[in-house]
Amino acid sequence: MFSSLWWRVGRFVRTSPARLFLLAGVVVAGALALSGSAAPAGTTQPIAFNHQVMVQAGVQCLFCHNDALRSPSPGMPSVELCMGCHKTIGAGRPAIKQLADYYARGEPIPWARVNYVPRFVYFSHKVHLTAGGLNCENCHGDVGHMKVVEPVARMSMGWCLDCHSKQTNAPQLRDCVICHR
Amino acid sequence: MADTQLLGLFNEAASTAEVIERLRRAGLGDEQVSVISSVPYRSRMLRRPEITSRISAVAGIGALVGVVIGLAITFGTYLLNPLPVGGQPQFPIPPTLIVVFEVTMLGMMWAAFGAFLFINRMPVFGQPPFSEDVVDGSIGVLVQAEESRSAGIERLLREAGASAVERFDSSARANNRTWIKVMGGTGAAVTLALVLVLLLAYDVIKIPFPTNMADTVSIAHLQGPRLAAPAEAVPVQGPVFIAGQPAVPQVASSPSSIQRGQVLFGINCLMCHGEKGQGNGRLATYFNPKPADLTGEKVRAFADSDIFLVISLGSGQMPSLAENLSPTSRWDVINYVRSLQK
Amino acid sequence: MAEQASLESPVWNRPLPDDPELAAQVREIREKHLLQDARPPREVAEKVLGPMARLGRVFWLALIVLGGLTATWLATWAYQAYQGMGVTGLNRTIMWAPYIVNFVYFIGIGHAGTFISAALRVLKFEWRAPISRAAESLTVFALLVAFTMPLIHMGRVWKFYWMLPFPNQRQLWPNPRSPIFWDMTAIFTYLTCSMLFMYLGILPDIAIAREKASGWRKRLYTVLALGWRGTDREWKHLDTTLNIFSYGIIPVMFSVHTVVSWDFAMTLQPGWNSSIFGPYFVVGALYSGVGAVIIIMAILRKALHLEYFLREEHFNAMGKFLLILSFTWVYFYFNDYLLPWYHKEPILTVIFRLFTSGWAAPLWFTMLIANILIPWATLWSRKVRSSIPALVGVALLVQVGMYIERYLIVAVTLGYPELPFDWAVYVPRLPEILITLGVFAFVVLGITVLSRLVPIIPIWEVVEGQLLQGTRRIGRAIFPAKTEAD
Amino acid sequence: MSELETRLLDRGQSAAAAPKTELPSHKWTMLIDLDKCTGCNACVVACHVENNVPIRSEREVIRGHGQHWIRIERYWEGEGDAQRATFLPMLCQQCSNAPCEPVCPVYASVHSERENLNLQVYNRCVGTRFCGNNCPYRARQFNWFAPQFEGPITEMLNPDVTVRSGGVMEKCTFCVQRIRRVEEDALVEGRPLRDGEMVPACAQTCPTSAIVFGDRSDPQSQVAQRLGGQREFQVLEHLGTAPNVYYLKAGGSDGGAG
Amino acid sequence: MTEKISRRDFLRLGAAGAATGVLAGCTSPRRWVVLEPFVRPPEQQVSGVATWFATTCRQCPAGCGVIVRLMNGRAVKLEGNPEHPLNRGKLCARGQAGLQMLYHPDRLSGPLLQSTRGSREFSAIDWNEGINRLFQALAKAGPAVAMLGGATMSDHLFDLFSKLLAAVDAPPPVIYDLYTELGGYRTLAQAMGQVYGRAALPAYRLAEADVVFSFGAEFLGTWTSAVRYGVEYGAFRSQPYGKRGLLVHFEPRQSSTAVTADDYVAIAPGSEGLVAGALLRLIADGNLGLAGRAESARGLAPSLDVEQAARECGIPLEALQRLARRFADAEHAVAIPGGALAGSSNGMHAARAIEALNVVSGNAPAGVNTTPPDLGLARKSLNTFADVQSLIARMRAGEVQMLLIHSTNPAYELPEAAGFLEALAQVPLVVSFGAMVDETAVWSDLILPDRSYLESFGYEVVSPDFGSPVVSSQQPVVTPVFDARTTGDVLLTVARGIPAAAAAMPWDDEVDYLNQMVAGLPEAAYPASTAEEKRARFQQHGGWWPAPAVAAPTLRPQPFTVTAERATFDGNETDYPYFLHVYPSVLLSDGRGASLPLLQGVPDPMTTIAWQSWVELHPATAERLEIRDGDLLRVTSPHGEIVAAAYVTPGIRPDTVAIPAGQGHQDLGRFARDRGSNVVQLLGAALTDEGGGLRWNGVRVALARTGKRIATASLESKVGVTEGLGYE
Repeated sequence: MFSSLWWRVGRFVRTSPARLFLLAGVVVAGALALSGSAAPAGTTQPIAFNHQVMVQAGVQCLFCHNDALRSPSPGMPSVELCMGCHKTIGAGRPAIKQLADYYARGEPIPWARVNYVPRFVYFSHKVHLTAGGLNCENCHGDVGHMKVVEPVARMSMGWCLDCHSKQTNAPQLRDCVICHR
Repeated sequence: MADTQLLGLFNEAASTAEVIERLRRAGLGDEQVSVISSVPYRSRMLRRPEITSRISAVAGIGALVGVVIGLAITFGTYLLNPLPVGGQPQFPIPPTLIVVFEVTMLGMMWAAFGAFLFINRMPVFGQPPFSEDVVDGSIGVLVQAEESRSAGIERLLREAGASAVERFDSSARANNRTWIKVMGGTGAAVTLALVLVLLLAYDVIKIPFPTNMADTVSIAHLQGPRLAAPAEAVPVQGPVFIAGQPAVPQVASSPSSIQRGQVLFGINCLMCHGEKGQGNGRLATYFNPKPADLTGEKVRAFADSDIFLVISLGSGQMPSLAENLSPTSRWDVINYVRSLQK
Repeated sequence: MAEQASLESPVWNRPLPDDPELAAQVREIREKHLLQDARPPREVAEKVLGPMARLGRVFWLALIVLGGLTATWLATWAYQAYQGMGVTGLNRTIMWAPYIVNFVYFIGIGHAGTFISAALRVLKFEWRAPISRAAESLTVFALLVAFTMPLIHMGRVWKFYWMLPFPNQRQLWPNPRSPIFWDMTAIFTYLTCSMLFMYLGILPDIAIAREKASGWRKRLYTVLALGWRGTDREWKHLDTTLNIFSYGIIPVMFSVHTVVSWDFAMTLQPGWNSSIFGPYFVVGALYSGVGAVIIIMAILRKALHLEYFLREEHFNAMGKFLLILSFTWVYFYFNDYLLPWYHKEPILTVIFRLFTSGWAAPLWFTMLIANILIPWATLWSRKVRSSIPALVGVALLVQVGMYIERYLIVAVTLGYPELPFDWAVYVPRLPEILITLGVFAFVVLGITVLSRLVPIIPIWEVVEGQLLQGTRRIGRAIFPAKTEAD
Repeated sequence: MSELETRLLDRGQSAAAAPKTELPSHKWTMLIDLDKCTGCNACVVACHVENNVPIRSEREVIRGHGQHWIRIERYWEGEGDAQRATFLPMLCQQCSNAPCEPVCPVYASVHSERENLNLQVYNRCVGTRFCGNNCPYRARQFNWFAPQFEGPITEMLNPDVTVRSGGVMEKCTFCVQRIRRVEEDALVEGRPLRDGEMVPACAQTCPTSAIVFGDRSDPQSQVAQRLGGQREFQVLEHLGTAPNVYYLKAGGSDGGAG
Repeated sequence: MTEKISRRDFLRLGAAGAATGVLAGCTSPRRWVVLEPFVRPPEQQVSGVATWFATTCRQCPAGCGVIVRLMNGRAVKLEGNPEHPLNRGKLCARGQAGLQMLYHPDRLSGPLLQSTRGSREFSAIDWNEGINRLFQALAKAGPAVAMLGGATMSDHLFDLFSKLLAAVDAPPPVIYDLYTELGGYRTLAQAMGQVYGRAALPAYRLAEADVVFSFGAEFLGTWTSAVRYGVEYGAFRSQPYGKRGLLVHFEPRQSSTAVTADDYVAIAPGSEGLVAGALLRLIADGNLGLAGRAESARGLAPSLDVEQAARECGIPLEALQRLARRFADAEHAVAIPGGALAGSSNGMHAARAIEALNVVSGNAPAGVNTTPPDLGLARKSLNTFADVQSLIARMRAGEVQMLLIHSTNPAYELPEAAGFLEALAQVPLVVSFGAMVDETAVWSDLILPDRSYLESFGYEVVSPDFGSPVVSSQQPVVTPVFDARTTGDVLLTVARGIPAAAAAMPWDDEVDYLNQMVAGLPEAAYPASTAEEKRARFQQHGGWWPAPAVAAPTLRPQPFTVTAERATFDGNETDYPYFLHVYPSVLLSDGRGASLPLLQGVPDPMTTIAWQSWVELHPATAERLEIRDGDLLRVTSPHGEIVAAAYVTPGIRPDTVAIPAGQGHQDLGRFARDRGSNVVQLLGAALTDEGGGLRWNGVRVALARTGKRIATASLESKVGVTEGLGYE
C-alpha cells in the first residue's frame, strides 16, 4: 500500500518538477499544523472574560494579577476576589452568573494559558516591574484594548535578548544563569 | 540554418593529427573541431593547440571565499555571543585558524568542481554525439560545420582514412526535458530542505520533543491543584491576627513606607476610594452606599488596627484585600491613608 | 636500438619481437605488469563492466546478510535513543567509549583511500591506477559511518543541529573553541571533497559504461555521466581539477586525524593530553587504512574476477607500504610509551602498569603482536607480500591491532582520572556490540553495492597507463619502460 | 492607561536615558574544613532535595550511574592496621579556568564572570559528554536515563530548579537558584547582598559548619576572612583549573572563626 | 450510640482529610496550559514565593526543630530551625530526607482491614468504620489492652495513649524500639541515675572541651542527637584563640566518628568498661593530672592489673598510659559512653566506669546535673527490653485482648528469640497505626494510618536536653497528602464513647488539647501574653524554651562503685570465631529509614555502598577465607543466620565483623522490600547483667561462603582507594 503511495507521489512529481515545490509547501504546512508552534490555547476561556471592560473601568492590572509586584509569578485572582466586586457589580450578567456558579460550587476557574515560556526559563515579573521599571504593556501588548487576550509576542530567547540589548538600561544578558537554572 | 556535426573515427593518434591538420587547412579552426577519445591524449600528440584551464584561478577564488566564510563563522560567533569559557580570550586565534583552514580547503575544492562543471557546460543528461568505437579505442574527430559544407568535410574525413563517419544534428546534443526534470528536482529538494531548516531555526516549527525540559513534573506556580498550608498552621513570620488582640503595626510610618503605600493604594484602593481617598473612585458609582471617604471623620476615628481589620477581612461591600496586600504592605497603605488625612 | 612506444600502431596490438628469446622476455614482462600487458580498450572495458552486471547468488546473499546487520544497527540506535544512553556500558567515569573508538577507527580507515589515489597520483605512481577507486570508495563509506558515530554517541541526538552554524531565533551559534566543532568542519570537508574527487575520476568511465550498458543502467549512466564526451578540452579540465583536488585533499586528510587526536589531546585526562597525538594518530590511521585497502582489494578481486587488473605487483607494493607504515607507527608509539616508563608520574605510571601487567595486559600484548611482531616478521619477505591470503591475513591482524589500540586509548585510559576514587572499567554491553557490528557491515555493504553500480576499476586510467608504457631493449635484455608524455 | 502604570513607565523611560545597568558581580567561594567534616552525608541528601537530583536505583548504581552533585569521597591513609579513613567532600569545583567549558560544542557549559560560576545550561545540552570527560574531578553527572520520580514524590520537587531530562549533563551549581533569589530580592530592594544571606543547601545543613560559603570579593565576608590560612589547599591545584572551592587540611584549627 | 458519635466526628474529622487524591495526574509530564486560581486565598501565601513553617523532626527521637519551605502549597525543603536550641539550624541526612516520609508513594490512604494475618490481603474500609471497630474493640477488651510504642511517637500522643489506657485501667504504654536500644538510651539513663541520682539521658557539652574520650559512642553518626553533637563538635574543633580539642575514640570498627577522631584506638569488642577502669587505675596509681584528679580517681578506680587489662583491650600499655595522662592533664576532659557498650553484658558497669572518668575530671553531663522546671507536660519514659519481654509474656498468656502498635516495628526490630510473633498470635485484635504497611502491620488486623509528622500537631519534650529544657512544637504544614488521620484525633474520638476516658480526655480534638497544654507553659524566650498568643508563638517559633540562663549544677555525684571487666559473648571461640559488631546505619538508622529512596540511594560514608547491606571484614580475615567483595556470606550466630555480601575494609579489627542494622525488610514499601538482610536475626533475647537491656552487643558469629556473588553497589573505586596512586 505504501509502495503504491510512493509510486503515486513519484508520478505526481515526475510529471513536472514544479509540482515538487507544491509538495514541499504541503509538507511544510503539515509540519506547521502538527507542531506545537500554534499559540498556546489562549482563545477559549471557560468564562468570556473581557480585559478591555475591566481596564476601562479603571481596574489596575495589578489589582487582579496581584503577585506580579512581589513574586516571579504574576498570580491569578482568586474566585473570591472576583466575587468581591462582582457580587455587586454586574451581578446580572451571564458571565458573572457563571463566575458566581464557580464560586458557589467552590471550584477554581480553569483559565486557559495565553502566554507561554518553557519551564526551564525563569522569568521574574517582580524584577521587571520594580527594578526594571517596565509595565505590563511592554510584553503583553495593550491588553486594555483586547476583548480577548492574545499573545502579542512569541516569547522566544531572541525576543528577550533583543529587548535587553536595545533597552539601554536593561542589563546585558551575558550569563545564562539569569534565566536558565 | 542548422549546423551538423560530423564524427570521423580514426584508429591511432598519428592519422588523427593528420586529419586535424587537413581540416585546419580546409579552414576549419580549432574551435570547430574537437577530438573525442576515451583516453586522454596529450595535445601535442594530436597537433592541437595547448588548452589553458582557468579552473585553478576559480579554485583560488573559492579558497578566498572559504577564508571569508570561516572568519565569518568564528568571529561572528565570538561577537554574537561573547560567552566566556575556560578562561579563554574572547577572540581565540588557534581555534579560528583550524576552522578557517578547513573551510578554506572546502571552498577551494567545491569551487574547482563547480568550475569544472561550468566550463564543460555540464551537466547534460542525454546522449551526446559519441560512438561506441571511441570506447573501443578509436579517436573521434568531431567537426561542426554548416549543412552545406558537411558533404565536403565528410569526403575529406573519409579520404584521410576515417573508418567511419557519423552525422548528428546539433539539436541532439542537449536533452532539455531530462535536464529540467533532474535539475528542477534537485533544486526543489534543496529549497525544501532549506525552508524546513529555517522554519525550525526560527522556531516557526516547534517540535515538542519528549525530553526537552519545557514541561517537567515539578509543580509550577499557578498550576493546579492549588494547595495551601492548613489554616491553623503559623508561618515563621508569625500570625496575622491573634484572636482577642489588636493587630500591632509592623511598619512604622516613614516616607518610604508612605511612598510604597501610595503605589499600593493606587493599585488596590484608588478605583473605589479615589485619588485622594474621598470615596470618589471611578467604580464608586456602582456602589450604594458609596465607598467610605477615607479622609472623613469616621475613618479618622478608626484605630490603625481597625483599618487593618477592614483591609484584611473587608466590610460591607468592600472585599477582603488580604490576597492583594501582604500584612506588611497593609501597614504601608494604612500609613499612606493616614498621610492623606493630614 | 630502442623500440619506441610507437604512436603509429595502437599499443594494444603491438607485435611481439620475432626473436623467440626476446618474445619470451616480453611475455614475462607483460604478465607481470598490468600496464605492459596492454589489451584493446574494448576488452579492458568488458573485463570491468562484464562482472559488474552479473549479480550472482553470493552477491544477493551478502546483500541480505549485510543489509540485515545494517538494519540491526539502525534499530539498536533507535532503541538507545529512546531508552537513553544508559543502555550502554558507559558509566560516570568513562563517558566515552565504544562509539568514539569506532569513530577514530573509521576515520583512520578513511585515510588510506585518499592517500593512495591523491598522494600517489601527485607522485605519479602509475601502478596505483587499478587500486585507487576501490580505496576511494572505502574512504567515502568509512567517513559516512564515522560521521554518524558522534551522533549515535549523543545523549539528545535530536538536538544535533545545535552543533551546526546557522542563524536561529536564540541567536546562539556553536562554539568554535570546541574540538567537536573542529571535527565537524574537518570531517565535512574531507567527506564531501573525497566524494567529489571520486566522482570526477569516475566520470569518463561512466561515459564508457553509458555506451556499453543498456536498460536502466543505461539511463542511470546517461544521467550520471553529466554528458561527458571526452573531448580534449574536457580531458584537460579534468586533469587540472583532479590535480587541484589531489593537492588540496592531502593536507585536509592530515588535518582530519590530527583534529580527531585533539579531541583527546585537548583534555586533562592523563594519558591523553600528549602533544605527539597528532602525527601519531595520522600514521596510525594510514597504517590501519592501507591494511583495510588490501583487504578490500582482495575481496573485490575475488568477487569481480579482477585478476587481470589486481596483480601480484599491486599486493606486493601495498605490502611494502604496510611495512613502512608499521615502522613509522612504532616510532611514534614508542615515543608515547617511553615517557611514562622513564619518569614516574604517578597516574601515568598506574596506566602504564595497567597495560604491561594489569588487567589490560592481554589486550595490550595482542595489540603489540598484531601491530608489530607479525607484520615485521612476515612483510619483509616477498613471498608473503605477493601471496594474497597471507597478506590479507596480516592486514586483518593489523585491523584488530589498531582497533585494540584505539580501544586502549579511549575506553581503558579514560577509566583512570587523577582522583583514584573515580577509577572505573568499561565493559561493553549488547547495544554497542550490535551497533559496531552494524557499521562494519554497512561499510562492506556500501562498497559491495557501489562496486556493482560504477566501474570499480578506473578503465581510462588503466588504458592511459598502458598507452604510455613500452619496453626498452638493451643488448639481449628487455625492460619495461615508461614514456613521459609531458 | 492607569496612573500607577504611567508612573512605572515614566520611571522606566527616565531609566532608559541612564547608562546600561550592570548587575553586581560576586566571587562565590566555598570553604570546606576537612577537620570538621564527619562524613555524615547531610549535605548530600540536602543537595538531592534542593536540586531535584534523581536517586538512581541499585541496578544503576552497580552500573556506575550513581548520581550525586556532592559526594563524600572516602580514602585510606597509612599502612596495614594503622590505615585510617579520610573524607573528601567532592563537588563541582567551579573552576575559574574550567576545562569543561571550552570543549562544549553548543555553549551548554559556560562561565559566568559576574557570578564567577561555572554554569551548565541543561536545556542547551545535547549530551556529547565531552565536559564530563574533561573534568578531572569527575564532578559532572550525566542523566543516563530519564529520572524517575514515583507517585507523589514529584510534589516535593523544587520548582526553582529545572528537572533535567535524560541525556543531559548536570552538576553542582552552588545552588544558583538561591543565589539568583537573593540577588533579585536585593535588586528589588536596591541594596547590596549581605554576607550569610546566600547559603547553599549543603552549607546550610552541615551540622559541624565544615562548609562555609560566601562572596570572596567582600573582604568582610566569613570566607574572605578564613582564606589564606596554613591548612588551605585545593584539589589537583597543579592542573591550573583555579577552583573556587578551597579545602582546609584536617588536624589543625584556625582560631576565632567558628 | 457509637454510630452517632462516629458519624458526628466523621463529619468533623472529615474536613481534615479533604485533600485526598489531589495528586491525580501530577506524576506524568504534560503541557501545562491551565492557570488555576484559588477559590479562597490563604493568608500569607503568594504564588511563586516560599513560605516557611517551623515544626519538629520525627525521624529520630531527638526532636530537632525544622523549618519547612512551602512552594505552591507543597513542602519542597526541610532546614534546621535556626532558633531551636537543640540543633541550631542544622539537620542531618535523615532529617533532610523527611519530606519523603510525607510524599512516599506507598503511604496508606484510608484504614485497612486484614482478614487473615500475614496474608497481605487488605480490604479498604472508610474511617467511620475503622474508628468504630477500634471503639468497639476497646469497649470489649476493657483493661486487657496493651500498647507498644516507639520513641519517635511524639509526647502528646504518648500522653493521650496513656490517658486512654489509664481510663480503662490497662497498664501504661510500653515504649521501646531498636533505635533507642542501639543508642543505649535506657541503660545510660539508669547509669546516670546511679551516678548522679537522676535517671536521664546524658548530654555532653563538647564546645569547650579540651579532650574528649568517646567509648564506642557514634555521636557524630547516630547516637542520641547526632546533629547537636555535630554542632558541638564543630565548635570543639575550632575554639576561640586557635584552641582545638582532642578527640580519642575507642571502638572495634572505624565508624565515621572514629575517622574524625585524632586518635582512634581499635579496642577489643566489649572492653570499653575495662579501658575506662584501667585509665582510672592509671590516673590513681600514677598520681596523674591536675590537682584532685588522682584523689577522686583513687576513690573510684577498680582493682585490676593494668598490663593484663591492656592486653585484653588490645591496647599497648604505654598507649594506655599516654591516654590516661592526656585525660588527667586536660582541664576540661569529657568521656562519652556509647550505645555499643550499653548493649554488652556488662553495660551498666561499663557506663558507670566511663562516667567515673567524668566524675574524676569534674564534668558532669548536662541534663542530669540539674533538675528541669516542671512544665506540666507528660513525656515518654523509655522501657527496657525486660518490660517488652513481660508484655510478650502477658500476650502469650492471653492476658492481652487488644494490642495497639504505634511508630515501632517489633516484628522487624525484635530478635526472633523474643518470640514476639508467636505471642502476637494469642492476641485477638492487633491495631497498627503505621502510615505504611510494615512488617508489624502485616501481622495486624486493623491499620489506622497515622499522618506523617509534617501533617499533624504535637509537642515533644526534647531529650537529651543540653542544659535548658526545650519543648519542640509540631504543626501541620501541608494539606494532608493521603487520607490518613492523626491518631490523636482518633483516640479522642474513641474516648468520647468511654465514660471514664471521656472524663480524662475532655478535649474535642488534639488542637484543643495542644492549646490547653501550651497554655500551661511558663515564660518563654519570646514574649507571649495570652493563651492564644502563647500557642501562636509556640507554633511560629517552633517550640517553647526559656531565655538562656546559666543553670547552676544542683546535683552532686553520689558514691558508687566501679567494676571493670570485659563483656561476655554468646558462642564459643572455635565454632564462632568472630565478634559481631552491630551498629545503626548512619542513613537508615535502625531500619525506619529504609523506606526512603533518599536514604537508600545515598552511599554510606564508610563503604560508599547504597541500596545494599554488607558484612565488613578485615583484609586478613578475607584472605584467610578467600573472600572477595560481593561474595555472599552465610553469617551464623548461636541464635540465627543471615546471608549478606562481604565488604573487605581495613577499618575493622581482624577478630571482628561488623554488620549495619537497617536493611532486610520484607515490607515497608517498595524501596525497602527485599533488600539485604536484617542483622537483628543474629541476636539472642538475653538481657544485660543489670538494667534489663537487650544484650545485642554480645554475639559471636561464624562466616561461610555461599559461593554466590553479587555486584556491590558502591560509589568508590575499590582499586583506586585501596591501591591508589601507589605513593599515598
